[in-house]
Amino acid sequence: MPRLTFAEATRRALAAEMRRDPTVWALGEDLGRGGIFGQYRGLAEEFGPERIVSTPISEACIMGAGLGAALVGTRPVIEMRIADFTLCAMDELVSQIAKVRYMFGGQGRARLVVRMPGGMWRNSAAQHSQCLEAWLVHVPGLVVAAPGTAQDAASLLKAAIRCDDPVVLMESKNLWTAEGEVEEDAPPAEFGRARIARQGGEVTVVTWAASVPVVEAAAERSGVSAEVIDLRSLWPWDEAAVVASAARTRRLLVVHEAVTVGGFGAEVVARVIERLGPGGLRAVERLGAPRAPVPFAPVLEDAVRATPERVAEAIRRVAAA
Amino acid sequence: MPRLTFAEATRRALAAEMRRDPTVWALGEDLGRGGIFGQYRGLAEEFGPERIVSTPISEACIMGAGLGAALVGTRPVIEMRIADFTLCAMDELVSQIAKVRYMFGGQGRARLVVRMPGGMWRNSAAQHSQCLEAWLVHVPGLVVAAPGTAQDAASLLKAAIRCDDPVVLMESKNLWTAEGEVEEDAPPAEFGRARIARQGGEVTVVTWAASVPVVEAAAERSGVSAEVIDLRSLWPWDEAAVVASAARTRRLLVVHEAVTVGGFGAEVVARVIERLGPGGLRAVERLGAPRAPVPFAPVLEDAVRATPERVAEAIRRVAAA
Amino acid sequence: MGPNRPPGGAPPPNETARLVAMLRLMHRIRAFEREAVAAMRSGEAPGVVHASIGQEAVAAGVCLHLRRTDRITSNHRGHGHALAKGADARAMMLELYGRAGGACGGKGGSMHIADFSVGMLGANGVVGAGIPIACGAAQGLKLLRQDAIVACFFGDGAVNRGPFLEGLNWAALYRLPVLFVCEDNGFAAFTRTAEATAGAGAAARAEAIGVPALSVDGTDALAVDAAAAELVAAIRAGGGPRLLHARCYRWEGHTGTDPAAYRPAEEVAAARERDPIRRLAEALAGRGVDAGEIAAIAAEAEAEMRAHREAARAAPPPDLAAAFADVQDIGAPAPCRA
Amino acid sequence: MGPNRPPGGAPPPNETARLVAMLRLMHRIRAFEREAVAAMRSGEAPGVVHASIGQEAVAAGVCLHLRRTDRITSNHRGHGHALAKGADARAMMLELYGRAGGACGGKGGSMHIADFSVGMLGANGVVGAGIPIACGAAQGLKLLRQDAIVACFFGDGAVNRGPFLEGLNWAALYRLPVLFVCEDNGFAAFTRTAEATAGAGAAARAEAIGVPALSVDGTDALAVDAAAAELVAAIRAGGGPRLLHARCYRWEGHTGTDPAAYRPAEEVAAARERDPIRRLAEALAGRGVDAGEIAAIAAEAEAEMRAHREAARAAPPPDLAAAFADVQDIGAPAPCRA
Ligand SMILES: Cc1ncc(C[n+]2csc(CCOP(=O)(O)OP(=O)(O)O)c2C)c(N)n1
Ligand SMILES: Cc1ncc(C[n+]2csc(CCOP(=O)(O)OP(=O)(O)O)c2C)c(N)n1
Ligand SMILES: [Mg+2]
Ligand SMILES: [Mg+2]
Repeated sequence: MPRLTFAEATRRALAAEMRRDPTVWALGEDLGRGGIFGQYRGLAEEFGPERIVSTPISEACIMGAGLGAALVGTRPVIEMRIADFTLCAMDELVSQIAKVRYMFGGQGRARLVVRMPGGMWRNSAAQHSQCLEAWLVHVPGLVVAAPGTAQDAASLLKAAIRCDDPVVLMESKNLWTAEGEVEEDAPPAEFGRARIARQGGEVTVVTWAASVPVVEAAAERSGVSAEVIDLRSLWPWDEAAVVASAARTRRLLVVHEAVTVGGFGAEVVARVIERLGPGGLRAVERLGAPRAPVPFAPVLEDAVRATPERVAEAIRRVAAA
Repeated sequence: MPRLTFAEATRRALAAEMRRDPTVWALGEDLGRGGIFGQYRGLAEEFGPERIVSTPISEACIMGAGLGAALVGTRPVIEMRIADFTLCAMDELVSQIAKVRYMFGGQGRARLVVRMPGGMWRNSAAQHSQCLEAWLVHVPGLVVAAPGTAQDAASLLKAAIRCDDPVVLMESKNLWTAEGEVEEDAPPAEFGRARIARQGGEVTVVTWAASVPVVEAAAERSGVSAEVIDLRSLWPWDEAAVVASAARTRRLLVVHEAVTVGGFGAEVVARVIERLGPGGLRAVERLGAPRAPVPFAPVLEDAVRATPERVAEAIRRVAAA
Repeated sequence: MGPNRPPGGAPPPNETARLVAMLRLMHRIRAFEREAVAAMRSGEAPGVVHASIGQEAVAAGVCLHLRRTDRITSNHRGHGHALAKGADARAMMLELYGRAGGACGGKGGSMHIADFSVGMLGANGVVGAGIPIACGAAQGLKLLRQDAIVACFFGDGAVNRGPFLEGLNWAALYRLPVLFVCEDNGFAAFTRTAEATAGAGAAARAEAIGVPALSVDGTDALAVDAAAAELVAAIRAGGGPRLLHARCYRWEGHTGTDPAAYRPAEEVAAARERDPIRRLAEALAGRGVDAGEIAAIAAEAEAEMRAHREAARAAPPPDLAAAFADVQDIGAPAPCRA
Repeated sequence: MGPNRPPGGAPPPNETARLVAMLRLMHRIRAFEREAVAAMRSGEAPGVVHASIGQEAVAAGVCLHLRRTDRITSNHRGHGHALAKGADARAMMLELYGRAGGACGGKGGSMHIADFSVGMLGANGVVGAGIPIACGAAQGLKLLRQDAIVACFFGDGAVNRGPFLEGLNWAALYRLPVLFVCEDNGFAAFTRTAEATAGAGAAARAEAIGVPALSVDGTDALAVDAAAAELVAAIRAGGGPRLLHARCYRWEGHTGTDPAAYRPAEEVAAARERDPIRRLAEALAGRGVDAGEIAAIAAEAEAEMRAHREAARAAPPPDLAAAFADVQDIGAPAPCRA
């Protein structure tokens, strides 16, 4: 299996899907130049400017046009460039795309993918570093996935493109250049199925997206037998896998890059407690960002993120509780 | 004390604040005609069109202009008409208003109020019924309040106007015409202080906004000694009051109108568990909407909302667990 | 006068038949909305209803130039657009009543009427939201090599929202087959167009963004018909998007319960004087159409819509399971407890 | 030629002094950005830097007509705007380095430079976001009866985003004292203006929305100066908003690390030939300013910015507590564990 970066793995997956299905196309700013992370490199040359559409800086229209194109039978891949810019297209995503099938009584479907490169990335500061997956999980109608490995970046993209529901892919900016082994012919991923990234018996650590490698490294160094679960998709999410592991370890830690308050970690904790009963666990903790914007300076950015040290410490704390 | 509707209570509160402070003004669509719920009635006549500004249908500019006006020293009250339309102004709220003070190192402050009439309202269907408070609690920089009584509607609005942080008021459309006793000279409310709406010893029920009267009625009919806590503000929220009550009853139910998955109820549950330890509780449940858009037909709308019957049943279920 | 009709002189017979069809459509729209408003006011139908009474010539004049395979997007005031595109009036009335068999199964209501089977891609509760959707639909059709166009209806209020700029620029850039129709009825809710819209208005804005535009008296059915013919022909010829700015007036309040006290009675009376239906009927009479035929058209439309309303009254509510259906396939919600 | 300067003939002496100040400012902007780009490329400064080298005449030509009490909003390419409005260059450089004493305490970085003490209300990482903010600032100043105006800088890319329409319409409706400045440097990131913008461009759009506009060669300092003078005077006279469309070219890539391979070398060379600084210097020489003085201005600017960079290199990082400060007063975050 070749080792590929996340960018290259998704580039190939998209190309393969576009070859397979002529109704698949992509739209977003600067896609003709390969996209800003190289995840569209060479695609305009292969598929032409009608299927790799470079758009003006018009996020609302990028999102809304994607919906319109889906309603007439194409499968658009909507590129938001940076997840934060989705804030300029929220009505289109939440009140249009997510609701169209339901409010029209099943007449139309938004078969489309929204790619949102999110999270911290080399001191990009407050307006280019947000993690808003918790918002989208809260929105009925959306499927939400968040790959943490290069293989999943490709397999979840394939699954998203073939899915008959609108799928939001939370791609992590910090992972674009990370490498992993990728089986290119792997079948599309199955939404709602987690990956046990590391087996262990003392603590269950649930995580996703850019936090996956951070947690894996932290688990390694923690000295604790931690089971690391990479959720891969957040809606639906693999409740069964998490509940089974937590029932065994009786200790649950959720780690994510997003702000802890109101983050998806709260849902995981609440749900596991509802399923196991409060007596089913001995210790619970969430480790995310403080309720502060992301600052620019490297030392400040480090102060607000879940570094491997902080994660390792939290694993030990939960294991000891 | 006079009995006033929520609309009239907030109308008087806003008028009083505008008399008190000439830098307070309001902007939004159709405000000159009193706003669509009458909550601005007569104010244009008293304060003129420069302080009660009727705007075009330009939500992004309403929100962004509110910020600009705050940065030069006024205190705008930004009216979103219907909370769902905030989706058209999310960048302005989340990436601008919430972050401006932080990312400019404290140089500027967004002293402003965003009024978002939200939730279900007489079969308004999917695009006019959303409850998105969980999103805003997740956003650093914002204070979030959600009045459940006419008195709080007035006192929280006053507090919001005088606050030096940006405050989002989740006003419930369903409550505009509800009445309550209102002491007009009451001091501004204190953010982060809950109200014990009903005392009880068997179950702690946490709720806010339009669910407050629903839960009060349900507690009455449940036959259970339920303690009802009206949070009043969601960020900050009165963790101490909730934890104290739950430590006593050892049973926690959170009821809200928003979708359960990813709702603010998850945060309440997660936090109480973190504070008390899983062993501190015997039973936990969240009651919100299913993860579905809000449908139009009355019978369908009723099928997805937390009716007093459903709440009463949940109270009994948690009490019995 | 559009390219399809010689300027002046007696129209060809099939032309008259076409205009009679237009009159019938306008009557049907008005009769539908009269019933809808009455249903809402009486409390029979839940939610709000936005009537386009007085504006019927715009929907009819545009949609009669569309084919079944063409698409439209609409706004909150969309009954007329839907009917003009061929949507099932009975299913629409059932929808307004929130009943089983409604156009959207009772889940949409007046503001979310759609009938995909005739290319009606949906009304919309968010001002301006249909504009990007129309652009994307046109782009998708082009990609699929389908020879169809998209008409996009919105009000004067929408021209002050961002999506108007983004969508028109988009359509012009990609030369998409979109007819933007700005129905300028003088008000956005309680605010006059002129109080909210700086500059020379929708058509001037469109031209500046590279979308050629025409302005017409939207209460003059023949004028709308002619302008629509011209613009649709240009679009079908591959000329890219066009905008039609149709000045009109809404006779009713913003919603069925708005008394519209913000406008002088004389203004409303004057607008009613320019009734697009009466004027089209007069024009047809002038062209020799029989007065009895004209009267029958009105009566039939009224009878049809009365019958739909009866049917709606009698229809059962939707099955409760519908509340949890059609959200999504993957990760669909579990129904609520009892 | 603007209203303040007679067309042709020797300029008044104070006028020459003013233009010398403009030249100095342009040199300072360029020198600052040369250091900034070098700092970023060498890895000394974190994050990204967007340089406006080649566009200095726009920032300088506009801001020299502003008073300290006037305000500006800016975009991601905002160093020049900030310096021209009088922001502290050293604090800015420290900010780019993410050091204590930076303009925003190290929390903003290049894309979020602000200096409220001189009316610089902030750069912005979101294209077009400064437009509504500028409108509101002007509205607030008007409400406070403060006699000040707001200049709002944005790029050609911003004219395709909704806030451009919403903001210009807003400013025109309320006759707000805003000067919109569209710095059209030929590209939005890797996309040419013409590939993304349909119709006749920013000025035509503004006019259609009711905002009078002027287009100028933005690499001609004297032309920018004259146009800005005229527009600012009209705004101060209560005439409502204006737009200045300044055509220019960015010499560097979109960011400091973009090789900008998407444009032919000859095109870049031709743009460099039209260097606004060299041309202003030549004009001043023609007006009798001493060549030595002109050379000294450049040298001083370079020395100043080198010194700031030295200072930034030497400055300590911000205190970690800053990461948790200035979020909000009510419900402020607790610092992270270790
Ligand atoms: C984004 C958004 N803002 C506000 C509203 C509330 N609203 C519904 S209809 C309407 C007026 C629309 O006016 P116009 O576009 O002229 O259409 P008309 O009602 O006149 O047909 C308003 C403000 C909305 N639905 N969506
Ligand atoms: C809403 C939004 N979309 C996309 C971006 C990414 N982006 C940053 S700068 C830029 C190009 C802006 O072009 P222009 O406005 O012409 O300014 P210039 O960079 O040429 O000075 C883009 C697309 C952004 N910051 N904000
Ligand atoms: Mg209108
Ligand atoms: Mg540019």
